[in-house]
Amino acid sequence: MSWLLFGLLAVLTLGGGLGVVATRNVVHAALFLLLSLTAVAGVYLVLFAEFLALVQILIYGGAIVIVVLFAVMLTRSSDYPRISDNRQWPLAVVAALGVLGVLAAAFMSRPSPVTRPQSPVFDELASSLFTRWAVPFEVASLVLLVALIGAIIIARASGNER
Amino acid sequence: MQALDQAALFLIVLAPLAGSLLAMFMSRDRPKDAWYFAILVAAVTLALSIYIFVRYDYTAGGYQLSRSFGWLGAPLDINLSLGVDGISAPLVLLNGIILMGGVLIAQTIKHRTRDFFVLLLALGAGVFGVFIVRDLFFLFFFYELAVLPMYLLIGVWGSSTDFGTFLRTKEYGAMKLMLYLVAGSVLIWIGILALYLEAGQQGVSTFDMAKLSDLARDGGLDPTVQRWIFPLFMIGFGVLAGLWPFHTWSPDGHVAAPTSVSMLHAGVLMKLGAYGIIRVGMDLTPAGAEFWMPVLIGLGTVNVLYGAISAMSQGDLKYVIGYSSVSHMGYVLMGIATLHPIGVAGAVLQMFSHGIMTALFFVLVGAIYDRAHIRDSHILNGLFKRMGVVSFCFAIAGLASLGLPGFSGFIAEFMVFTGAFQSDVRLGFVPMALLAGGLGVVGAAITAVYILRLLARTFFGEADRQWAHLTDASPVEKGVAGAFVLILVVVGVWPEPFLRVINVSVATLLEAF
Amino acid sequence: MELAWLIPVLSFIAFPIIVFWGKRLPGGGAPLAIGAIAAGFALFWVALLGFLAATPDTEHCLTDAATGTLACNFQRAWFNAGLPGLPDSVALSWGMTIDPLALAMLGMVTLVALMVQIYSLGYMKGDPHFGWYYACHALFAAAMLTLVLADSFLLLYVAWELVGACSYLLIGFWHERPAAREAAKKAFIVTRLGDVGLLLGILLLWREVGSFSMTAAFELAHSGEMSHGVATASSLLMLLGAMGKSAQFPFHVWLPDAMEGPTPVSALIHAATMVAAGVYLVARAFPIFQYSGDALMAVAIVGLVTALMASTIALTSTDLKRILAYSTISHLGLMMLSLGAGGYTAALFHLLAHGFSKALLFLGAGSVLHSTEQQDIRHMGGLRKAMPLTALLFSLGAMSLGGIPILAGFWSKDEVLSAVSHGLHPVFIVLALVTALLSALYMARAMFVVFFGPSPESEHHDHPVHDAPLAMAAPMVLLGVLAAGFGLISFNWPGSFGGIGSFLFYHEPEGFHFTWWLGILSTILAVAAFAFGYLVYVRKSLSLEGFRRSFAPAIRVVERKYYVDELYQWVVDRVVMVFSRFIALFDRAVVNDVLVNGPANSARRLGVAMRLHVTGHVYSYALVMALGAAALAILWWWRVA
Amino acid sequence: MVPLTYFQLLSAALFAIGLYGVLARRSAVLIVLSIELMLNAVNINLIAAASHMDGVGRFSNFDGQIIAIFVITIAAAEVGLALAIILRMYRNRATVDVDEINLMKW
Amino acid sequence: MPGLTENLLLLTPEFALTGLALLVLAVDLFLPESRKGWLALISIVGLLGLAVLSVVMLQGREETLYGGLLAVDRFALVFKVFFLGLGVLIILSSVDFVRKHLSHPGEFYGILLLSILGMNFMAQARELLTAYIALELLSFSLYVLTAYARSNPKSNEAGLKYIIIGAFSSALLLYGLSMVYSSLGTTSFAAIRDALASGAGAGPTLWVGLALLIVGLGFKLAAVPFHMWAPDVYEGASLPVTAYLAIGSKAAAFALVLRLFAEGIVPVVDIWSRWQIIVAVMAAVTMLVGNLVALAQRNLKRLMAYSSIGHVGFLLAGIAALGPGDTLVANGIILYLVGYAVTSIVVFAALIAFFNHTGQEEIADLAGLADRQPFLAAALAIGMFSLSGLPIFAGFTIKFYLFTAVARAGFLWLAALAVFASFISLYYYLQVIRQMYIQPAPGAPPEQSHGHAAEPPPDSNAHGAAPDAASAIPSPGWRLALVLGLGLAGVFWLGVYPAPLVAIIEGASRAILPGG
Repeated sequence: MSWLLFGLLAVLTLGGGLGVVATRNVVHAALFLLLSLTAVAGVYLVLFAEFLALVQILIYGGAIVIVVLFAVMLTRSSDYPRISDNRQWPLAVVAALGVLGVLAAAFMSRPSPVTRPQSPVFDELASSLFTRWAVPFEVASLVLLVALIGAIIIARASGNER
Repeated sequence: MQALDQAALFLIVLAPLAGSLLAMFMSRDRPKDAWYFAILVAAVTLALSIYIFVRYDYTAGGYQLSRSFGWLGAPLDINLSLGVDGISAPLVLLNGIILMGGVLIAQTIKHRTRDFFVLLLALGAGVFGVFIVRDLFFLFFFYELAVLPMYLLIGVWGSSTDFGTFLRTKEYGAMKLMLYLVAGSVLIWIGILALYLEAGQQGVSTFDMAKLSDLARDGGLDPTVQRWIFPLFMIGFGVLAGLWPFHTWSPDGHVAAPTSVSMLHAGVLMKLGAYGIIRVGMDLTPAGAEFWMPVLIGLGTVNVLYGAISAMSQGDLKYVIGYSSVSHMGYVLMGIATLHPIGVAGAVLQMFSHGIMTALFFVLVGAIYDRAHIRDSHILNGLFKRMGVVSFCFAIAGLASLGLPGFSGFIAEFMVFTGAFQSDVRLGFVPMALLAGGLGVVGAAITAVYILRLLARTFFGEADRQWAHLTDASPVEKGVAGAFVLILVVVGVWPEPFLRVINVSVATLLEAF
Repeated sequence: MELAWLIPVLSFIAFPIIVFWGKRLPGGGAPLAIGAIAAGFALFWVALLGFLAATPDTEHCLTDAATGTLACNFQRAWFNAGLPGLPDSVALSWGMTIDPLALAMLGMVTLVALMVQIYSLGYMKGDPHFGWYYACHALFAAAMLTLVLADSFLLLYVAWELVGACSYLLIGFWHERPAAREAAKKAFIVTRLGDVGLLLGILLLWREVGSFSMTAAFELAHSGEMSHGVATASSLLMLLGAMGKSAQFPFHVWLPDAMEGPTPVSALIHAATMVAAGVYLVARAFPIFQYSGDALMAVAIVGLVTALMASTIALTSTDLKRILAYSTISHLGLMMLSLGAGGYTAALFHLLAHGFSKALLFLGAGSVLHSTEQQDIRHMGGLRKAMPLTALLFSLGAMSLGGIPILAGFWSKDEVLSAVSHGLHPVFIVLALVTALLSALYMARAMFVVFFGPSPESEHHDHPVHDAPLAMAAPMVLLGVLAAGFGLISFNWPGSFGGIGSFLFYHEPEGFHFTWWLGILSTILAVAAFAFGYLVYVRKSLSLEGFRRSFAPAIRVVERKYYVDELYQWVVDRVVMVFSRFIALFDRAVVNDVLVNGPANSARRLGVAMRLHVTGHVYSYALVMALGAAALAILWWWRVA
Repeated sequence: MVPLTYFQLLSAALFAIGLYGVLARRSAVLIVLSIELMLNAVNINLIAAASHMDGVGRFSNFDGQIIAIFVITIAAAEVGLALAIILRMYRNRATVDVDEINLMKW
Repeated sequence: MPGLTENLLLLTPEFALTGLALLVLAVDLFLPESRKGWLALISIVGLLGLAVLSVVMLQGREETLYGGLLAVDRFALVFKVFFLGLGVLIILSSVDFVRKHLSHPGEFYGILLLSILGMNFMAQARELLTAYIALELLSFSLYVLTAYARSNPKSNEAGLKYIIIGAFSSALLLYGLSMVYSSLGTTSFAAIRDALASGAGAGPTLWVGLALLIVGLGFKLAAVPFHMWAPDVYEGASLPVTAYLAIGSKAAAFALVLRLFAEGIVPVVDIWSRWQIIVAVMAAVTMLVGNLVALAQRNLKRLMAYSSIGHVGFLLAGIAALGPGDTLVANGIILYLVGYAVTSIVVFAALIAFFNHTGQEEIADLAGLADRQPFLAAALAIGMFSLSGLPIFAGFTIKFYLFTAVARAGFLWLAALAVFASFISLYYYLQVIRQMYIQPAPGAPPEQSHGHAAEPPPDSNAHGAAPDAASAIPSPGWRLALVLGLGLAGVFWLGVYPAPLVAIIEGASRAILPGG
């Protein structure tokens, strides 16, 4: 059962990913991304990480893809379809395969632990996040703050430039 | 006295350095003040250098007036250790004299005068530093400090010359000089690091030259390693000493440099290289030195002949003197390479003598160039009629440079030859040394050829109409040139005050061989 | 006797004083120089008497084993090369040796210098650089006297170079004249070439002996402990120096040109004293030369070749001073020949006799030049009437050198010939006799043409030719007396004086020996030569035209001085300067532009090429990062696995 | 049960796909999307590892998930800022083609 | 279970810094346009206060917080003070620039302050995720600051390139992190060390993970081959930001790398000794590429970018030479960072002053600066000499110290190469000096070479007449002058007597290299 599910989700994840990097249409790419991300959420469920699956759907499937679509709309122009791969794509294939090879070899060189997937309960997760990981958590909030301020300043319509 | 003894060495570096820093804060608009200030500083250093030289007790030998200030502790063990011995004392004096002369001659600098003296004094401080420190780090520190101002001194106040077939701009001269010397210091630096490591292997992690020297003398340094390290010093310092084939920075640098910079450049800066070979190469890696000396003596010989032969066909007065410096530094290298007390002492004396002599040359060439705006010996003629004192002094400098007895150069060169002829006592390269000595003598004869040709062509005879406006040397120039001539003669007639100081330390140095 | 050190020192002191304050001194400083040398001459007598009174027991004096003569040594420390007390250090001293050789030279030099300086008062009168002239003279005298007195090879070399420098300064005294400039330069450079040999010889000796002291070297040679090869090598090298100074073939080219200097200078430096220094050097180092043997042979050959060559050129030269110059070269060659033959006393005797005679001749020539302002003998003639005193004295000198009996040159030349006939292969004596004949011939030619021959019609002197003024005449007279009578000291006179051979000898005191057949033969040759000259140049009863025509090519070779100058010029222009220019070009094109600029430019070009990897495309940055990441991961893994 | 290695290989493959996208695409927006794929690959790896931990440390099995939360946060911020810059770029230069975005090079 | 309040006191400076940043952002809202200068003042006073506070509070404390996530030790303190001081200098030198060339000064200073917070945490982090988040805080700030001059296409482009490559590299880094986590179950430096030492959990996943971490950090350091973004970003960013990038972000990244290596990898000698060579080669390539390519640059910022790549090579050589218990190398790295920062701040302050008045940033534009504004020229020349490693300036001492340390650790060849590379660098530094001192100012009569055959030229000393009023540059404002003065004093001080600083640094090194 889990094998079947995993196989299906893997196909969807990778397929979505390939769609993102292969399609000529940006909107399609965004939709492929959505597909892939959703499949990833499914993978999390297979791994019993329900909370993460939820976060994945909410943030990625919701927020990020919407932002992307907004951006695509805002920058939409007739030349989008024309844009596809650049001249170095064969090298890119080599690099990607190379990295994949290294990673796969590293992963496969070690026997997989024979443990069942397990997952913490929500409150354990939460208390860890706010105690042990309190500092990174707060710093991450500052990162968001910076990104927010930055995005506003940079993207805002110009007018008062000196 | 006691207090001055304690502080003399520190002061002699500090005075020009502080002078340089203070001069930075002087007004740009009052160039005369900067000159007076520089004279004051130079006079102080000259007085100190004379004091140090006189104070050096040649009966006791060794390092004297020593002080040490802690700088960085173990495992680097870098200290500002100061001390003079019989080899450095004359060179300190030389620098005091040349610096004073250079500052005086710089009277003619009208453009950014203050900056000029800032740099010139820094240069002087660097040179003093190299001669008096007893620590590899600081030796290297001051060595680079002496090189650094040269770029701007030449680049800003120098002159560009079009030789028809080729152009030598001051930018080129300055850049080449700087890069060349720093390239040499790359090797030195690597050598210092290697030496530090090797000493560290023996449990003596230090940059202190006294300790390293003791270690080397006790056989603590692996001879094989020394053989690898010495060439680094030989070439690295050799670059500054004008070692063939790493000499071309020197004539081109002279051609571009203003008068007082040329004086310091040929007068003392080139001596740093030879001093470095003695002080660092021979003292700290004796086994390496012994192994490589046949090469050095060969290169020194090439220097002598190559420089002299090149000088023969030069038209520009500064090129003539520049190549002649290359040739004369060859005697220094040759003398060092004899590893014989007389030869090495001769080399040290030659450093002093050549320093004064070549500074004198540049004073005179500068005086001519300031007035005629040309240095081409094929075009200048009959200067004797217009510039009697300049020409007279030039003739004397020329005679001194061709090794005429009665001038210091003779004593030095003769000692170098003597050393070369005897150096087989210690080493197995008799034919080499004999040949070197023999060719060295030939080189002196070639010197006669180009110097006399120059005198005949440029100074004697009737002057063209276009030189009718030339005036003789200014009082300052006369004074400086006269003082230099006097030194040349005094040392040439009575070298003992110098030699007794030099001998004692050379003997100590050569104990390691 | 110890006061002899004052002899050069006085003149040394005079030099800077005249240079710096000459203009303010009375007489432009000339009296100071003359006073110094006069005092030197006086002190010479003091030293001579002191020496004659000395015995081997006297302090500082002992009988030198190598030379067999009494020698007195005085030393003052100069400087130490190397730390005193170490085995390979050397202590150098200002030292003087007073022995017969030194004394003989001392007397000749002080006397001739004094004469010439007095003479110059008249000759150089009104010259703008009068003071400088005397300063140089003072310096020269000092250096020459130091050379003569030196007890170490090093000090000798010092003085040797200094006299060369003075010669340079004095030849180039009238530096406005290009010829004088060139001649001065040539003189210095050519002698300097020889000096290379001298210095090397000295150094080689030092290497063997471990000291620059002459005595030590001689003792080593005398004791036979010196390596034979070193002795030969160093004496040959020193011979080079001597050849340069004494203008021996092939270094003779500078001396004729040196006649561009003021004539008194020629008389002093280029006739009597400095050029004799080479002969003096060989004589001084005689123990080593003799020890070597081969070197002595070389000396003889050099002397003979030079003597022959120079005398032929003298015959064809038309410049009065140059005739004298070649004559000097020739006679110096004879002295060398004599030394080579072992005729030590003869050589030195000839040196002295020639010195006086030649100085006289030059002063006479100077007198002629001074009043006629003419050097070419073809434009002279019949001056006997206008300047009788000069004519008389000049003839005296010429006949003395030509070997007319009773005059000094006759005796000394006979001594030389005698030595040659005893010491060397018969070929040498034959050729020496030829030289003697030629010598008489050219002397006769000069004398007869200038003073006794017909006055050239075309020449009309704008100002009357006059005889020498007193300042010039007096020295000439004194020298004339010596030229005439100096030979008399060679005899064993009754009393304690045993002739010069008992005073100035090598190993064994020599009596006066006169080889009758040689004496007669040479007398015949000399007289015949003068008679021939008289017939040709005065009587014009003989004509040389036929001879000239039939030997035209050979004569042209001689007239062109055997093309030695041309050869030198060719070597300098086509070899030395070309080589020098090549080296200079090499320095710029190869050492600088290729080896220095090359790496610098390559580095810059490498930088320019390398910067292209930053393409500006963000994806290529990412690509390189990805490849780098893969590579790093592989390496990282590989190193630890 | 699906072994950990399979999840890891899935993550590696997704990572490689994202990597390819970054290297090969010309649209800046698509490059940003590809980076998101890579970050997702990271998260798969983290969560898979976290779920398969055999209790090395007390919190160990949580940490992967917590890290993944941070990654998602950062990724979101990244997308936002990157798109803002792209937008500004588009306004100024009317292009999002990275081939044309090379005013500065060498 | 440690709570949120655990040792909260020890993080006071960080909280205060956050507060300061928020204060600046808030005050900005209420300040009229003409009073924005106050923001800089508030920031500077705040930073100085924080520096004092940090020293007073944390002096001598050696603590580990949050189960090994954060360290409060001498090392962190030294870097904290360093970053705070750097912030002061950067803000001081930005004020004029911001007023003239940028809008939104409040946000500019606020983000700058937040980035300092990020740097502080980077120096303190003992765990990969904490380090990563801190690094992202810094990175995001820098992305924003780089793209801050939004109407400038170069600035846009730099921001875009920076964030894309930055995100890409952080993906690589995170993947490495995830691999480390998957093999160890934890991401603290200590755990990595233990795993390497014991072999438990160690394996290819860990090796590759660590390698990818290094890639991510290598990007931050701009080490070859992860350096290509740097020139573009340096060129596109505003000058004060470029300065900040060159000095601050580099120093923070090295602080992180130093702690990661010193605490996580170096103690396991047998593994580290095999990896050293890789880092060493990377260092070698970095110094060569940086210095060689710099030879071909014309833009001053780009030149500084390549130059800083070269310096990273030297610093990486130090990293490669790290050894357990050997504080000399660590000292060398930290000293080098300080010396490099002091020197660079002089160079950049001078460039900012120049740019403020001329708007130029090509090397050729500096022509004749020595006549147009001698003080700036002198400061810039001293900075250049110092960067090239010539004595009496900081550059010489720090290079000598670092290279000696590297050689002593057994990497003589690397030290030799570094010496050689810094020799190459001299050429382009001299080119800058040449422009300022030797080339005539624009408008000044060109100097002719003195031909031998030509007419006698005018007196050689008469050239370079006083520049006309148009080309003269007024002296820098008091803020920049203050920065320059402080920087120059530092440059000389470090060049002549660095011993006190070395003593402080020694303490920092001991904190991360136990047993030293």
